Amino acid sequence: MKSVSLKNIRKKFYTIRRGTVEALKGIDLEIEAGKFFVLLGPSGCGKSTLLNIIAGIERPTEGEIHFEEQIVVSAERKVFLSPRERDVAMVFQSYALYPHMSVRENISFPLKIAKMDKAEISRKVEKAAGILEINEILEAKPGELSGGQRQRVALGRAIVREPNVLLLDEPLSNLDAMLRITMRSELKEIQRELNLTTIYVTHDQTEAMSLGDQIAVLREGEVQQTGTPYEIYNEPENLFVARFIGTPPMNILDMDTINKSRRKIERIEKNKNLNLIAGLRPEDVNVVPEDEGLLKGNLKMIGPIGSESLLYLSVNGKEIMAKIHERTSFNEGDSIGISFDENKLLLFDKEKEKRIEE
Amino acid sequence: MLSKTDNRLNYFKWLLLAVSVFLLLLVSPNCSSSQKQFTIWIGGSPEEINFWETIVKEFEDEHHYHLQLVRQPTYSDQRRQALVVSLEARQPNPDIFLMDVIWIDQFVKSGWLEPLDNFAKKENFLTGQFFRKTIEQADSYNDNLYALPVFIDVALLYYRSDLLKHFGYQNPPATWQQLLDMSRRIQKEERKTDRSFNGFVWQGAQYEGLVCTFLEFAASMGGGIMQDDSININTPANVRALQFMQNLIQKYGISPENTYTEMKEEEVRRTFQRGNALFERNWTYAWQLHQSDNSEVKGKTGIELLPHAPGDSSVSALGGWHIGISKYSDMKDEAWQFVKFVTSFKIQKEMLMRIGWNPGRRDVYEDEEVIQKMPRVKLLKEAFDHTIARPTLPYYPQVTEVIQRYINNCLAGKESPGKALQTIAEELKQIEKLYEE
Amino acid sequence: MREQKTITIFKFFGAVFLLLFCILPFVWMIVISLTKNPDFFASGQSASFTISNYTDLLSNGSTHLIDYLRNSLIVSIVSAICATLFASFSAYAITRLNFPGRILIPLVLLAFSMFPQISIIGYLFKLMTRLGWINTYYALIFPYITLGLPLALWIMLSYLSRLSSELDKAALVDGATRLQVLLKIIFPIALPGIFSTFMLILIYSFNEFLFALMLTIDYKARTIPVGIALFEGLHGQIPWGYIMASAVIAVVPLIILIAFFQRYIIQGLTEGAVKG
Amino acid sequence: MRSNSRYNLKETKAAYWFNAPLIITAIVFILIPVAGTLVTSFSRDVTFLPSKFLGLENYTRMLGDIHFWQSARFTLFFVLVSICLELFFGMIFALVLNETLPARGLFRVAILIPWAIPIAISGRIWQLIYNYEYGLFNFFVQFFGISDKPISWLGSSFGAFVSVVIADVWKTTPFMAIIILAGLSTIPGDIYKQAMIDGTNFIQRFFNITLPLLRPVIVVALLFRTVDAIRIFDLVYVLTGGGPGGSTNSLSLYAYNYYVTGDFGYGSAVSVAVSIFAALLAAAYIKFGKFKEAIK
Repeated sequence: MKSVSLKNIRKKFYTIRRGTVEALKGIDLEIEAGKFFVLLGPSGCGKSTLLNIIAGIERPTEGEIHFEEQIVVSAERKVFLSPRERDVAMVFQSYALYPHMSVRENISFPLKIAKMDKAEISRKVEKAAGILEINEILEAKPGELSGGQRQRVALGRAIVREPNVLLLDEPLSNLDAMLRITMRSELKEIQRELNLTTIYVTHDQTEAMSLGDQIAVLREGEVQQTGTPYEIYNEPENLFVARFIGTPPMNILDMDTINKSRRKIERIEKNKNLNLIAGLRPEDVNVVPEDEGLLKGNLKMIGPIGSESLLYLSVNGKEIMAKIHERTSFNEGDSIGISFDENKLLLFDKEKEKRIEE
Repeated sequence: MLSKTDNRLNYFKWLLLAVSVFLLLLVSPNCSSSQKQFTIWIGGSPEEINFWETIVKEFEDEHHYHLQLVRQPTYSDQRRQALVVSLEARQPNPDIFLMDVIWIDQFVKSGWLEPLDNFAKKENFLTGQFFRKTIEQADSYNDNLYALPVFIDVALLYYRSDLLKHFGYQNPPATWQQLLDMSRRIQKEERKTDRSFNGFVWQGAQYEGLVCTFLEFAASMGGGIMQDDSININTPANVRALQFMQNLIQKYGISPENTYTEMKEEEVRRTFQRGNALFERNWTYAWQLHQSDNSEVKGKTGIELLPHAPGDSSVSALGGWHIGISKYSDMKDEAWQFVKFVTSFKIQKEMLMRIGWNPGRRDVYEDEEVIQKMPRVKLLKEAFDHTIARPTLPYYPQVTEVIQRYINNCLAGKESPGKALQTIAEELKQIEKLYEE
Repeated sequence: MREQKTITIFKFFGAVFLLLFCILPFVWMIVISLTKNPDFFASGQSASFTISNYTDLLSNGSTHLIDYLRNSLIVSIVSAICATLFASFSAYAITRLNFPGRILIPLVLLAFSMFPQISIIGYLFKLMTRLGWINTYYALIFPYITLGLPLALWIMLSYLSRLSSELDKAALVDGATRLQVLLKIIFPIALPGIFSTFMLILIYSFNEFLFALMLTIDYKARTIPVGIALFEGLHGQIPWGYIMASAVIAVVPLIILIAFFQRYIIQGLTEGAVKG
Repeated sequence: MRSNSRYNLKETKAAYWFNAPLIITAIVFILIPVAGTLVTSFSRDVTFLPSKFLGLENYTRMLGDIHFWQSARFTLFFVLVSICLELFFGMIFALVLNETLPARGLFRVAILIPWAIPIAISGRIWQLIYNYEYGLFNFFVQFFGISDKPISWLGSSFGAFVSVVIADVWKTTPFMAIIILAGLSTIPGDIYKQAMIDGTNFIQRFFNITLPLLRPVIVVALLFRTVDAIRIFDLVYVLTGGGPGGSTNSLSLYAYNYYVTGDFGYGSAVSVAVSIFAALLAAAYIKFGKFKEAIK
């Protein structure tokens, strides 16, 4: 299992309409061996392109990639290893199973190409099938399988080769919600069991939080932040990450809506002379009777989502969301008060949108 | 692409167009076929067609009918197929058409030709003027007259008089052996300067012309195809003749390789006319063209009867075109006027003088002016006494197809003359059995 | 790296070979049609390019080239229109209505299309003679329609089966008759399909030779392929200049059609074959 | 007819109104002529003789006629050779067209030209190209010094066969290329990427992925081409007229020759043989090519 390091990866596309588009603007990432690394970002942020570059299907315009110390691709030094030489495996969103081959032939195909002897191949295929519990459907054709089964076969074909790096491009997005959750845990389990260096691309932040040992948030070809799920959630580096992570998204409050509790803000504003903007997670908002709250507002709508419920509040024209566990004693239309613990407040510089520490 | 409304608008335009075109068509064929058309089909080399255009113009001035000339392909096989299709379909056009001598029998027996007797009797038209043998052999059946010879044709030996003189020969070869010796010697010399020079060019491609050349070689060596109106082709004389033809190409090489692939009348004439040949076997029409200005052999060409084997006499296949009136013609009287016009003395003489076609009428050959202006007429008259007709059978197309195929195969060196003639004999016997009543 | 190079080399040589393979005879035809002596290769004379071949052909009425071209265009356009209409009507019925023999019709038609023309022309010639249609446009239009029907039906079937049937259910609910539904809703949407079917049948009818050879006699109905196959030049030594010039005249309308509508044609071909 | 319960009368009536034009023309102009030809083939139908019922005599004559077998042999060889070549070149052209090329429109028009030009006309062009004295091929032959003497292309029976095949391949390779191109476009791009990941090179990708997935399209295209190639007539009529010694006489041309020399009976018999020949080859195809699976 090899670590992967990306140095200043840039990728320029020439499109007729928009001229040269820079899909990746200098990516630097370190992925430790055996770790489950997630590339998270909205669609069109270049995460799939980056994955293809790591896999060797596409070439970077600039920059280098190393597996451990071996240079895998370097635009400057004209080095380019084919996917076969990099010994990477990949699972596509569309699973990309060979429709004319049975499941067994699909899984054993890469081994056959690598000219492994027959006994070795069938042994490995049986082992992979065992891990993914797809022994009974080995002789079936992809056309006859369900979504989940096809996904497992694609995974089987990837892990059977014990590759240096396992690459997954939104493999679960075609499954229905229930199946997605079970597959998530299975995927995590298999990754840990085989200690595979895995790079997983997704736009679903809950998936990223639950699967990733490390997460890198991307936006328009730039890394916004890399860190553990905890760091990403609790210490977002900028407004984009803060808003992108967490459902429902963090409330953003400008200074006049929260003038009451200015002590902390005053201190920071004074010694850094920046104008600030504040972010508050819906679960940190407590709804209290009108007169006790720091802010006044009214409760517009209540949306129960299972064990919790979402409260849509409006505070002098601005909409704020709160997430509470137990049922609320207020009902729609009441005027309420809002109070929150001051150090749960996250402060950001308005222009550069960077988070500010004490 | 198209917005909703013009899409629909565009669509109705389409529908309207389709309906109108369809209606237009319903009308057009009817109106054009209502007024009768007076048409004649003419084929042959482009020069021939141009000459026919002048004759038709003359006829129109004299009789002020509007006669439309329709151009047919050069080669007779395709002309024949077009005629069979139109007559089988009982088409009113063509009203008049030219027929090769070998078609007449099938056309008569298929009931496609209008008997000319009642026209002839009505205007006591004398057939005495024409060569009696041709009228009897080709144009009449159960003593009814169905066609008249417009021009008859024989094959002659064209030779390069300058080259023969240059190499010390006083007169052209009388026997095939002499022709062979002269050709081999002169061809070797000439090839030093002109690589594509050939000794003797003649029609060997797989088409009707090949049957004529084979008949000439065979008859001039004592052979032939018909023996008292049944086919007898596998004779020793014929084998000798075919062997000689094959040797000209494969053994002695004095005839080019494309003799059996591309050599038809026009290709043979052009090769000789370009100065690439010593001897040429071709019909009489070639003489006129060899004398034209852009011909390399102008003034250097002589003509003579075809050579023959010692002890036998020179023979030429009887060619030529006969004119007949279609049974389904809608303008038979006008058609008869044109037939009379074309076979009149004046036109036949003009035809001979202008493009060198030999009339079917004997009196033109005895005309003073003709003899004085064209001394070769004497030779032609003599040639017409040495002609041999191809078999007159209604199923001649099947017969000729077999003969052409195997003779050509043999010329290409794929079969021995003996075996080729034996296969032809067997197949012709089968065909005879099929089509005899 | 090595593999990428081999692919680009294959792509380059393949493209050049493709162009040469398709264009060379076509260009050679145009070259010969413009030269006074077509044997300039062998006889070494200068090619002396001139357009006299064309002027002679067009001025000399007895070649009837323009009549042949007119006949070809009329016959193929009309039979293309009719074949497309007939096929669209029955494709609509097959994809939208439920009736006995619904699957039978396309399959039987496919089987009919397997019959070689020669087995049809024999008796068809006698039939046309009895009808008195020989040497008229009918003799060609109706056979060309039937020749085109199988392909037309297959293309229209694949087009119409892709249009969801809710469309015309809604229209029926609004009170339209089936014919109105067909003309007002289905046809406008399936117009690209209709157009590519029309183009294909037009080209196939323009190419047909055997029926034209046997069912037409002279310039009144004969089509251009037969005209050129039997054409032996005007005058002069070697007829190839004229024959190639007449070929160019015949081919020009086709080239224009392809240049403008190649997208439809290719679409039609793929629909027809991939679905077929 | 099954019980009317499944089909309501109104809809069936409407359906047959819509289908009427197609059915009528198909019956009148295909079924009746084919049936007529079949009936004529059992009688002596000659222009210069009264017609007479012959029963199977035409067919026994045909089976004994060596020219018939020569035409059949030529037609079969022609079909097999030209189809293999068309498939080979069609595949190459399809792969080339599939790669994104500059001026894509130009290539698509170029490839349509041979298919659109009527074969009777392109036959004349090829006739000139094969001409013994001043043809293009003989010019190349002498120019590149392949042989000092011009090759008589249309003269020898083998030369004529090769000439006909080349002309036909030139005409129909575009059709095959377009069909295969359509087949290629149905293969999703991800599968090729996956194959790259699995370590295949260009050739392995072609044989393991492209070819197997193209099989159904190729089977259908070959079936259509086979049926089309069997009825070859115009190319042979124009280019070689049956060739030296009838060596390139196709079955259709052989039957046509009897039609136009006035023997409709025998001509019809040969035409019936051509149809049976086509049906047999098509049936063999369907069984061999696992056609049903291809249709699914």
